[in-house]
Amino acid sequence: MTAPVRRSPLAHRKPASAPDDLLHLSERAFDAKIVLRGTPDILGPALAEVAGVEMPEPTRSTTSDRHRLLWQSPDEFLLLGPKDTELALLDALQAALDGAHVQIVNVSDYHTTLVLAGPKARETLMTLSTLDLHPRGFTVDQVAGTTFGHALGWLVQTADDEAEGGPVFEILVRWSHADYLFCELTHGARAFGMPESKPLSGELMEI
Amino acid sequence: MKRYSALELIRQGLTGHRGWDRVWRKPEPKESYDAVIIGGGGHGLATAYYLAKLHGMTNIAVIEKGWIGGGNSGRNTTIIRSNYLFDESAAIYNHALNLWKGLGQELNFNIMMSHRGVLNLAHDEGEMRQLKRRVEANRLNGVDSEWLDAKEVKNFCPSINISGDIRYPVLGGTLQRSGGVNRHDGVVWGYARAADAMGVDILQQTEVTGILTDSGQITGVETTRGTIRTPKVASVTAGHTSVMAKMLDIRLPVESHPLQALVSEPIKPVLNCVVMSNAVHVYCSQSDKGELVIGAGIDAQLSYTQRGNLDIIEHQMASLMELFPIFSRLRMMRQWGGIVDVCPDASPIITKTPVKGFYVNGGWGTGGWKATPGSGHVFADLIAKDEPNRIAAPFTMDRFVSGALVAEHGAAAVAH
Amino acid sequence: MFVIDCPNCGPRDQSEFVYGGEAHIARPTKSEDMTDAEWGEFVFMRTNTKGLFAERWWHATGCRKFFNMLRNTATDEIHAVYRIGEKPPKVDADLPATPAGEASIGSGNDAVKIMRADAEAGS
Amino acid sequence: MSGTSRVQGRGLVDRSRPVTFRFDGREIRGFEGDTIASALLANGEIMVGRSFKYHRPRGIVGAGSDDPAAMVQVGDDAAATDPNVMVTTQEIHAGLQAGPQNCWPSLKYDIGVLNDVFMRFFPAGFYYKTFMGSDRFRWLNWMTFEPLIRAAAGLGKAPSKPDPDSYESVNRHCDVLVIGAGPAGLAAATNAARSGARVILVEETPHLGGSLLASDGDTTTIGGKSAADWVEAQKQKLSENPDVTVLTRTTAFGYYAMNFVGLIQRVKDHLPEHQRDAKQPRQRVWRIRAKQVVLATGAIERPLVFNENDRPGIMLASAVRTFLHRYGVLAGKRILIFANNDSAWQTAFDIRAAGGEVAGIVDVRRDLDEGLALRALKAGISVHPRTAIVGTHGRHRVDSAFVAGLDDGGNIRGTRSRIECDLIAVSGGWNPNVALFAQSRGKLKWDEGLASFRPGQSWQEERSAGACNGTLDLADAIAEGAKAGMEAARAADFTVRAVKQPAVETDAVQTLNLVPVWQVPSGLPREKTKAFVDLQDDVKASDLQLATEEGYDSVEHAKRYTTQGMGTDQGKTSNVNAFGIMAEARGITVPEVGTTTFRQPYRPVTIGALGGQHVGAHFMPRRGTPMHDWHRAQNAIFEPVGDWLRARAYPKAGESFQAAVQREARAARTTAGLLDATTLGKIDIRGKDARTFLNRVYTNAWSKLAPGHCRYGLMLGEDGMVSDDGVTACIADDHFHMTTTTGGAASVLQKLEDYLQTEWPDLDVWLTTVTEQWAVAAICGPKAEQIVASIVDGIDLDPAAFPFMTWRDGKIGSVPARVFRVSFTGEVSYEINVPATYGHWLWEQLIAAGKPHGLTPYGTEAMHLLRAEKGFIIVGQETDGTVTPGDLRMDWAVAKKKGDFIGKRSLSRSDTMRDDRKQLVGLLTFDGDHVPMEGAQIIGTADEPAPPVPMQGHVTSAYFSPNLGRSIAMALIKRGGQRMGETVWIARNGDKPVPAKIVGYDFLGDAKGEAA
Repeated sequence: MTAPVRRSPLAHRKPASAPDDLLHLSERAFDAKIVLRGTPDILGPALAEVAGVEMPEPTRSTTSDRHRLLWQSPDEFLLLGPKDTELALLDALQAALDGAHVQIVNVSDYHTTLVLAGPKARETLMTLSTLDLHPRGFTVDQVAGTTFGHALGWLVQTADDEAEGGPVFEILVRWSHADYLFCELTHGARAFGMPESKPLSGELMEI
Repeated sequence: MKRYSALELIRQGLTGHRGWDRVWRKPEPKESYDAVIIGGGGHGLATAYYLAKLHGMTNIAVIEKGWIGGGNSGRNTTIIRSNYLFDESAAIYNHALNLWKGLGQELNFNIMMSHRGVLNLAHDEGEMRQLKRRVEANRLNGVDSEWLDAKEVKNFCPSINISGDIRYPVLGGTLQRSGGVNRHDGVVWGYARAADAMGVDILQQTEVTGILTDSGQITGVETTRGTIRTPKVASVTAGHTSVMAKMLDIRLPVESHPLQALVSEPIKPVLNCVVMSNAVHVYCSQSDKGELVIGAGIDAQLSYTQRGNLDIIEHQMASLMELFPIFSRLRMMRQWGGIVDVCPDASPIITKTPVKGFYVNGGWGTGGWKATPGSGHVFADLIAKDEPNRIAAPFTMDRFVSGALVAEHGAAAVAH
Repeated sequence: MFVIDCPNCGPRDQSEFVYGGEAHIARPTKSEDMTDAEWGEFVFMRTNTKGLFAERWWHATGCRKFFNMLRNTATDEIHAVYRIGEKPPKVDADLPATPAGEASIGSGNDAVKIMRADAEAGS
Repeated sequence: MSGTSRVQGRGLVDRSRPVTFRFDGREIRGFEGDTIASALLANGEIMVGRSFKYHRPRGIVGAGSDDPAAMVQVGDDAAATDPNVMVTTQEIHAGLQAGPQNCWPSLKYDIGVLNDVFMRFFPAGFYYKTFMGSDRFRWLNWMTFEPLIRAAAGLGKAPSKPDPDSYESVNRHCDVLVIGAGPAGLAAATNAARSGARVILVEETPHLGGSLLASDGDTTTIGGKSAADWVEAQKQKLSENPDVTVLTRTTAFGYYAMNFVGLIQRVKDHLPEHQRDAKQPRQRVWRIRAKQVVLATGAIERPLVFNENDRPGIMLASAVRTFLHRYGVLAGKRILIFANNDSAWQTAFDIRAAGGEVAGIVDVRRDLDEGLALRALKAGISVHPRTAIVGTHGRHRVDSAFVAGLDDGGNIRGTRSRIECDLIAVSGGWNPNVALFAQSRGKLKWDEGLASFRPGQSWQEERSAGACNGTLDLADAIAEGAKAGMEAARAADFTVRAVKQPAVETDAVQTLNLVPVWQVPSGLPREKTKAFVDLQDDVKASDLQLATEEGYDSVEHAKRYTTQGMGTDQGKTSNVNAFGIMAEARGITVPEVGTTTFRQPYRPVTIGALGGQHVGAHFMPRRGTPMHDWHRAQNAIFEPVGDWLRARAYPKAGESFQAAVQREARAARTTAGLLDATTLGKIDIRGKDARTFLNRVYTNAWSKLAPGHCRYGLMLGEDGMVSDDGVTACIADDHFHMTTTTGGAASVLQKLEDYLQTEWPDLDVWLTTVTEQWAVAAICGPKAEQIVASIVDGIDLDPAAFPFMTWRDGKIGSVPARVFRVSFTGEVSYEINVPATYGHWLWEQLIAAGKPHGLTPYGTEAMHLLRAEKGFIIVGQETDGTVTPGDLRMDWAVAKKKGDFIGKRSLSRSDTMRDDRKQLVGLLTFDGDHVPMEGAQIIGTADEPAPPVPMQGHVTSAYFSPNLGRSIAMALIKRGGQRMGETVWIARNGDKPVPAKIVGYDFLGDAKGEAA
């Protein structure tokens, strides 16, 4: 048996950039991701203790040194942490919430994270997203579960326009939509000089 | 009624076309009728025509709130086929198809019935299985239907893309050669003219505002042009079936949704048949004028606005590009929406009701147009005899009590 | 496309939502005591209202919560959004003016309505 | 000829940049900035095509997107040719090729003109009256004539190869969307933008300025600046504001619900091939969500309807001005004006000022404005009041007009006289361009002064300003635009202070004094009058009158009967005239006639652009599992299953698909088989009421399932029909792991959330989808245990310790794995779940570990075969939405005593209780080599009688079983469960039906003996 190898959904894609730092697109795989179902009053103390994050307001996210906590619904939150910490987080959270009416689910492998950074990030996203992504409409730490063309994902803005290389958006996208979304984003950014990636295709479909 | 013919056209052409009769009269409502049909669409007018022609009921009125043919009759993509799966549906739709065949001549009005063939495409194993099942069921029911593999599909319809590298490749399809398209206005006007000639009053711009009963028996209708006495009221108001039924506090298993369609600019002939695909959500034909007539999907929400959303159209056009990449540079010229009454089993309701003398014909979903003559024919029978005939019987309301649905939406494309 | 004001996520494009059908149809708790007709009423019969209509939506891509909405199905005007379990709020809506449910303005039916010559804008 | 009609010093064309293009096979020269129309006119040409029905010559009538009929085919490339391109909007560029359409053999000599010769026999709707066949000549029906008519109809030709260009759609939100960049629109945009609002300004043409570009810039000042300078200043203001987006060559095509407006931007169509940026789409759809909309779409001049008014050379008066001022082209050498209002007189004055010749002003009105008359006199223009054009002459271009006086009753009096001219500039007044307003579902209002419709009552968050609101006066239009812009900004929650609007000084005619004339009398009988209303579809006034007389008097009936307004221009110039003619024919007023519906799109939109980027490889996501690359590398044959692509079989080199399936299925029972089962839906269920919840959503009982154990469940709809199935594992007392079918994953989760949130909010249960968290490899067969044992740690695989329908947590290397001892084949089977990122690695480990044992990967086809051998159903194959658990003879999966569950009550309705329902059975054909077709119908006789043939059911699944060495099938057959051993026949597309015996459907169990 060979040593375990984790492979991300976009292992076959290289980070892509448009000239002049207009845009960078890359995958950040293997973040620890834990879904927490429960009410904020129950989850709050545990998350503060385990991850050092406060409960976010609706449609916002909060951060600590190592973690980000995304609001997903009034009783659903997604905790992000560094690679390979999911089992430890799971244990710690389960311990902290033992007996409470909560659900704690490891979804680290369900999503991968696409990072879209640069002055053209908004315009690129707007080829796929119906959200109001103008700086007045979408701000740092804001969160939205939405569609990107035919892909589903969670969008969070992690840096604003003033930040170096910013603004930065991260999209959590499910495994099977990741290649589609990566290619759609490069396609949408063609005008800025982004090299276009074509979705994998060509499977034999005929007998 | 002056008969229409090429000779008459020439004769009139020489005298300035001043001798044509009115297609239908513009009568004042009578005080009473033997039956009142609410809804001057194809189904309503066909019902009136067959009531007059086959049952001798000529003292009847068709009441239309706007102009005849202005509802779904004037908004559909006129696809005619009868290749339905279940015996009950095959019977009524094939009955309609047989009536379509000679209808232009019968009505002395060219309805432009074009039996150019209807292709239903299969894009995965589940659909193949389902469509092959349908072909066999059709064949045994005497409905013309055959299975084509992908190459045969291409031979029949050369403009279609059967390449293997599209998202949902065409694996084959069914062909009903006797299926096709016709001219919706022609049908409506043809039935109206023929019914009118037999004495049927067509009351346009007349809205039914109430339905009158006495001890559970229909006695008349209130309209914007006064009260009309009648022992029988038949609602044939596709899109508004529930609204009519509500006047008598009757609830129906019907929901009304927007269904959109569009046409392209006219171009020279490029598509020779009707192509339908469920998996890719496209149906398309080319009109005699040269426009591509394209049906879009149903909007999910209930709505009576005859308006749908643009994203439905956008997805439809992307889908069309899968099957017909050569249509990409053509342009959408006009889009519109209708209201379809959808029943849980995607089959119609042709029924008596708890109110004696009140009959309902509706719930045809997206399948109404192709059934027009058959629907009118059996509904007339029901109204005249107060009993559904063999073809109509499976479509009464009883099935929503017993559970004997005619589930025509077909198998869900689910597999392990 | 509608913009639907999700009670949890705020206004979002309709493409994020799944339509959930007529609201306030409670599932019978004693179905075994019901007649076939009564059960059929629950499973199949709908009011299919033209006019102010209470319906359910599911914010499929967002908070995954069902909620209720009051919409005028004759005009598609959205009047209120409220949570599951709540009663529909009273709204002051331009309800269908005729039995057939034609709104005086905004309906898609025979969309181009002409104002009477003596009418003034805003009236 | 080039340049002969150019007027020095006028127009926006760049005279330093000549452009040569081809029209109808000839080289034509123009300048950058010209449209095909302006370049042709500059070269003295005006005829560009043939009409739809009568193939009559058609020329340039308008100067913009309102032109009714001047369309050409652009490009001769089989892939990139464009039919029905308007010459008035297509800018010229080097390499452009355009040609006439709908004519053969050539534009000038067209055989289709025969229709014209026999016009009198082809009135409106003639085709409804013939081609029906007769009793004697049935073949003389529509099917005989249709091909001829289809070939004659249509305008341009579709490409014959796929489109090489790309398209995209983008989304934008804004506070104020201003549509139209004429004077009102510019004022609206600049004034809205002052507030800080996000503004998008949309202009259909390449330049901002609108009607100001179609007027003499020297005679009008705005705020002390020349009109051109004022436009430039506004443009500057807008470009300096980062919150303003200005889109030119962009048409707002559709106004939808809730201020959603679709725009179509023509990005590259105006550029020569070598200047087209490959990174840009050809066209782009902008999907705009605007808080507020300002409509400043201007007005469209309407022509006059008079005898022989369709000859090339009869043009809108405003178009003549536009060609003159915008393109520096005098459209004719000797121009006659024909009008019923003041505005057309400006055309005469402008022609004179440009040094052109005016053949006279023919005006139907009796009382003319004295000031205007004086100006005409000074300019040396002869004026013919109370006069009408009653006919025209000229073969491919008008060469003279016949005029006659009118009496007080509006009838022709006296004799006709002839006026020579090569262009007639007509004006019947102005129609506010209310298309978008009407699309927004606003209510129109009849304006007596304009004799046209204008916005009455708004429905959406929108306001109209300028000419589209009926405000033709320039100063008023600018003030109205400014006000609309500020109001819109305020309505979008911005503050903006009113400022003084610029003063306007102009010599231009600002009055209208319109006397409506819907059809100019010709003094001829109706049938001899060729007065066209809709030039594209050849609708004459007499057609509308005939329609009315025949009873097609509703405006929609008349439209459909005559095809009035149903062309590509949707009747932009012609509809109001048509309504007027109908009103006269019916003896009622125009508002009583009403209008037809203004439908989206305002102007035709490229189908490819509507599809946007979501076409071809981008059409829909191709969902693959973590093992997908491995399957691809093995040259697997795939099949679409919902959004997923699943490996269907893995044929080896030279092996047929069928042989591969047989090999795979055999291996799964003789050695070991490996299936990628990742796509199954998975839901994590947790909460103290989880068991209650499962009891209510599944048909069977869940109260006693112990942790570590699994159970199969059926899910129904409330109608009692099977809707999904799957295995659910008890992880802990309050914790379950549910699996669903691949296709049902999303709908099951939605349904469960629905019941939980809306029916049973009292239950303490949480649901989270984990479908893609886990990669699943299902290994089965006699060697499965050995193979799994070689790689899994921490699980005792002994069947006693790890029995069927249980699960265990273990490890593979250091990777946590959850192994389910469930089976979809009947063999000993392990479904190994690992976190998805390890899926590919796990698969490789299994392949390597299994190699010595003959482990064979199998696809979905063998999976289907294997489960059929064991008699397991597939929802969607054995079921079709009409099948109950009883029909499947799976009553064992229905707990009758546990209380209510979804669909339970429906199982006891009269129809679901019938004893003659179709039931699932096994079928063994007498000939074991014959595999029935899936979907084949079951009949009761050895020979197929004539239709209708009573059908007893159908074959749901059929395979050749390598393990039984014969064919097996499952079928739904009437009363099947009570008919074991009976013979039925399977119909075969008219071939002799095949006999088969009804047996149980577990071919490895109860039916094994039968199959042997």
